[in-house]
Amino acid sequence: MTLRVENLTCWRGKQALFDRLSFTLEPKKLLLVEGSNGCGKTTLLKILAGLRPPTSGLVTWQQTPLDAMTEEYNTHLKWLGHDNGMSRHLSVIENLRINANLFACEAKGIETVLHQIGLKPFQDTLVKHLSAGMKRRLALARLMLGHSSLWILDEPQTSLDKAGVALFESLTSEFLDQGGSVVIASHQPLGIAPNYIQRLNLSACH
Amino acid sequence: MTLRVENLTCWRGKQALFDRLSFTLEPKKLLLVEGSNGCGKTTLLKILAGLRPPTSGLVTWQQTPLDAMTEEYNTHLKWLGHDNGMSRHLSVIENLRINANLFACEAKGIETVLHQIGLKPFQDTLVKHLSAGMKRRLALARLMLGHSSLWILDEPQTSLDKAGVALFESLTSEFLDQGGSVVIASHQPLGIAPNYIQRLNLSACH
Amino acid sequence: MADFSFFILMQREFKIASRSVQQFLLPISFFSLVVLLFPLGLNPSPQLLQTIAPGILWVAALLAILLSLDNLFREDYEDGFLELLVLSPRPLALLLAGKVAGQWLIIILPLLLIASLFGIFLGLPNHSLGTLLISLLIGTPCLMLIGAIAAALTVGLQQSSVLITLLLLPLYLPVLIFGSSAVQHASTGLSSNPQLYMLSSLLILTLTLAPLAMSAAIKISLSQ
Amino acid sequence: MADFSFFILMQREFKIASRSVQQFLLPISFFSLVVLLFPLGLNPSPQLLQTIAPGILWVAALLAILLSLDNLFREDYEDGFLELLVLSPRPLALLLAGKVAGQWLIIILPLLLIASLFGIFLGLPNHSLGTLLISLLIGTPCLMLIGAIAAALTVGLQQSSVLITLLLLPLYLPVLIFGSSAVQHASTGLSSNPQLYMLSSLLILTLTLAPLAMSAAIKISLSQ
Amino acid sequence: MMITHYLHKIASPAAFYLFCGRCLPWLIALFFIVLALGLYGGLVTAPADYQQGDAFRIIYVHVPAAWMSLFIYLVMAINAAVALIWRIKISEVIVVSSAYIGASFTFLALVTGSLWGKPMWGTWWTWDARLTSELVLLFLYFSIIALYNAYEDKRVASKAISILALVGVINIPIIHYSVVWWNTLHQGATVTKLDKPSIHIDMLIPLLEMAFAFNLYYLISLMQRARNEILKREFNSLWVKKLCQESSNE
Ligand code: HEM
Ligand SMILES: Nc1ncnc2c1ncn2[C@@H]1O[C@H](COP(=O)(O)OP(=O)(O)OP(=O)(O)O)[C@@H](O)[C@H]1O
Ligand SMILES: Nc1ncnc2c1ncn2[C@@H]1O[C@H](COP(=O)(O)OP(=O)(O)OP(=O)(O)O)[C@@H](O)[C@H]1O
Ligand SMILES: [Mg+2]
Ligand SMILES: [Mg+2]
Repeated sequence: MTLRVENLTCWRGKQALFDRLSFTLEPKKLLLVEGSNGCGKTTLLKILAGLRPPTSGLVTWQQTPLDAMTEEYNTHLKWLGHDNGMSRHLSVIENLRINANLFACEAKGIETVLHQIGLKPFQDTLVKHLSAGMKRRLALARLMLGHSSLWILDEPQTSLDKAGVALFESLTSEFLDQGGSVVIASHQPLGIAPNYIQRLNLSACH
Repeated sequence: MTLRVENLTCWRGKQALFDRLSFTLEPKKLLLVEGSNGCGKTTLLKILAGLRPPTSGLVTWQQTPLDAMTEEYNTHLKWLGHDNGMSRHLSVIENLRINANLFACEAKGIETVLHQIGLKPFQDTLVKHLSAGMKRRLALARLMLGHSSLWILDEPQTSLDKAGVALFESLTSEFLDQGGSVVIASHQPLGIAPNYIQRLNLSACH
Repeated sequence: MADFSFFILMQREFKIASRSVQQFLLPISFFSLVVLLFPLGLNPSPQLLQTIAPGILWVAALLAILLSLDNLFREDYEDGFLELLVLSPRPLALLLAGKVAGQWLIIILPLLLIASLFGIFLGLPNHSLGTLLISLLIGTPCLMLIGAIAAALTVGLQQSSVLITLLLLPLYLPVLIFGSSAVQHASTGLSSNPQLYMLSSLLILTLTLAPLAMSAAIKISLSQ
Repeated sequence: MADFSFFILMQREFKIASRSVQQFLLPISFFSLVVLLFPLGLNPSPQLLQTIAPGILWVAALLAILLSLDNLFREDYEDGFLELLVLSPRPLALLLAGKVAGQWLIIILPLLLIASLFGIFLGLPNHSLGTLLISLLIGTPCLMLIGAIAAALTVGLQQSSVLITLLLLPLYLPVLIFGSSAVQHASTGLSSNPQLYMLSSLLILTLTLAPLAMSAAIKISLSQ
Repeated sequence: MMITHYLHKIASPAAFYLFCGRCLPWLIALFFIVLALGLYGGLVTAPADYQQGDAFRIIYVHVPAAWMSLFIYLVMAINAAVALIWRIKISEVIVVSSAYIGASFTFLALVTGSLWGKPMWGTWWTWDARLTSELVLLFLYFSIIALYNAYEDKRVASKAISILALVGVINIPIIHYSVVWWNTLHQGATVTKLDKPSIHIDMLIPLLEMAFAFNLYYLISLMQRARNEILKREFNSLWVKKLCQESSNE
């Protein structure tokens, strides 16, 4: 269950975002991607998730290159981008049900997840009627559905209140404990035991 | 230049977000609106900006109720919402020019503002090609154009890197020094001298 | 796992549609708009109206579907749901096919109802009404599927609606020509079977190829 | 301060449009689609075609404008720009009027060109071609302005494109009737002045009232 | 200033609610009396038409319904203006409540008209100006109802439909004068000609009675709908709570 990156290079327009980047992410490790605005964190995360092809270089998961096993890789992966991926016109619980279906998880976990994330009283509210932070909580709920071994999260703490951030951190710690790997791009301090954390500063590549 | 709120009540659906809220915001003061996700911060800010009518209660600016002097009030106000208000299909500098026109500020300030905010090298990039944090920086640039006496900002630090947050804080301090008033809704710690700050905890109203 | 995938997004479309009756009003409202504009804009004699009725009905159906395509993937793109689809372990082609099928089912029933109603009002002879319905039933899935490819290719682009129209103009012509000439033949008493066969073979072709094309197009659109 | 306001958003529309040639293609492409579909869908005789040409051209122009309305305020709503407009010290009605005027200018020139081209193709007599252009020149601003009210009322709602069509179906009727009957009268040799006068008075009415209605509608839509 | 102040006072939701409550029984009684008179006059005493025989009697439903469809729209538009300019809550409520009733009358006019058209013109439907524009009026009512339902917040919704109702007013003269401007199959003004109605007095009186009855019906159902709507909107105000208490005490 190792994510390995070799000589990854990405150009956007006429400028290299990162050049010959290599690292390995073992289970029980969290890769914290840091760097100033616009240095390429989101781009890197998308490449790691297989959403974008890199300009050159290789990403492998358990020794297999990503593009050779997309659907297999997807069973292990949970992704959280800048956007939440929830339909405005569906209710909280409907969104979660569809997500459970989409990622082939058992639907019975949904109730407990809703409870944990603090959206139980809002389970029948349409997503467009949620506040910014409640939407982000809902997106986090996706991570807790079913099993996975790799989380890739882009600024997960956005809009969350203090309780929300604490909840997120405890979830992540638990996931790491159980042998998961996590990639996070973030500007905010992360309350997770330092022995899990492996840092990558993208600004340094320039 | 005083913003006064009297007995403000707001219902969303069948639930009161806040009930008979009253406060006064003097110049050189920053009102930090806090509270858990979904407690009504954004709603309060929209009411203060005159974007929504309250269910009942009164907001006055210099003793005049808001709905009696919208355009006059707008000359004093700068608003930054969850969204940035920048067109995806225009470049950074074009967006700023339009904003300067819209709020009747001199266009010559734009160059310096761009420099200060760190987007000078990207002035001809289309906004859709900016990263999340760069977009937020651009939205902040709006505040620096022209003169105003009241800023209403909804989670301004979203997506900003550390340098961005520091920049924002120094801007705000400077604005306060010059006699401005600020309303901020935020979950993040705010590095501004405590003697400016006046707190409002919305969760407490429930 | 694949067997169930088709129904996930189909069910989702139904859920979203059931939120507002308006979704079901789309074909009715746009179709009525186009069909009503003609008698009013042309001020024609009943006879003239009867002659051009098949064409009007088919063009109106085509435009109604075209209109719905512009929004097919837009919201899903903007709220990040398309990324989730691509990252789901289920086959993307099937998921998307389910979505399009759902949209089609939502549109088709009201469309058929209103088309037959207007058919009667416009003075279409009774025996060609059946042909109208059958040709719409075979032709509209083609229109939806071909349109969905164009929508997938242009998702996230500025001015996607223009691009869609441009892309589709040549692709839609065969369907329109076979469809409306089927109805015309029927109303002049000729057999409309040749046209209906052609439509059916077009349908089979698009049914097999469109889902694959769509999924490739979505992946490309997202990777920029 | 008010004097300059009108041009701010107008200029912005031009800037955005100049980013991609496609913006100018919108009216042409959709208009051509509709106008081409008819001869193909109807399979009519040249004579028949000539009779229905005014109606087809007017309906196509109407639909092309309708199509562009769906996106008139959508992006501005989604990226928060509409909030800025409402909060600007300049008069909202003038700002919005400028935006609509910009859109109209972008659309109208290619539309007039292509309409006269198609008018010739469809066999419209030369003397009625002028009436067609004049009626479009007076009628399309009405359509844009009335449509902009509908777009402003539905901004931010689910299924806004359906709602817009539904709202505009009754509102566009008068313009269409006067516009196409002006061309029809001209091509049968009658005077089309009465219709053109009616259109002009409709234009004056909408020019004075629509900006106010639009700005009220935008404020209402944003306040929910 | 005085006038608007006064308006605000009598148009307060509570006062309006109570006022309607008191009027309703009387109005209902009056409605049944006038309806009975009109029906008797129309179906029994009026002579059969020398051309159309008894088929013409559908006039007693068709014409009042068609008039109502236009009249209700005007009421709506006026209230829409009042609601937008003076922000009077009752007017907002009247606009919404009228839309449903107006749509029903328009539908009735269309159905009775086409029932009448079959024996008269030999067809259920033709695309002439009056028929089409009446159909378009139906769509106008539909669009107002659809827009109202699309908004979550009903106070915002009423403002939105007020704007739409005002914009739609241009259609009313077009429907009314369509028979003048275009030569159509449909009857020109028969009753509403001011100088000398071209209709027999025995036919005319029941027609006017029916028209009055239809107006009463509109008023009654408007009041009932408005009362419901007011209760829904003011559910957390003091007077509604008091009302609930009183009714539960009884
Ligand atoms: C679907 C078919 C029809 C529709 C939509 C329709 C619609 C209308 C409308 C809207 C009016 C009110 C006009 C106004 O007050 O400005 C009206 C009035 C009237 N209609 Fe019809 N009509 C239909 C069929 C017929 C038929 C078949 C007849 C009989 C030949 C008829 C006879 C009349 C008469 C006598 C009036 C009263 C005219 C007046 O004095 O104002 N209608 N109709
Ligand atoms: N458009 C809407 N329609 C109905 N209810 C809404 C709407 N937007 C928000 N709400 C509700 O209003 C409440 C307050 O929302 P608001 O956005 O003001 O919260 P907030 O304090 O800004 O939260 P956050 O910290 O998450 O941004 C929430 O309970 C939400 O469910
Ligand atoms: N769609 C795009 N097309 C072209 N260039 C882009 C696009 N999106 C981003 N870029 C460019 O790529 C660079 C990296 O963007 P990216 O979104 O990866 O930054 P980031 O590190 O996530 O920044 P942030 O902290 O602000 O989210 C930026 O310089 C940006 O200008
Ligand atoms: Mg980023
Ligand atoms: Mg908020």
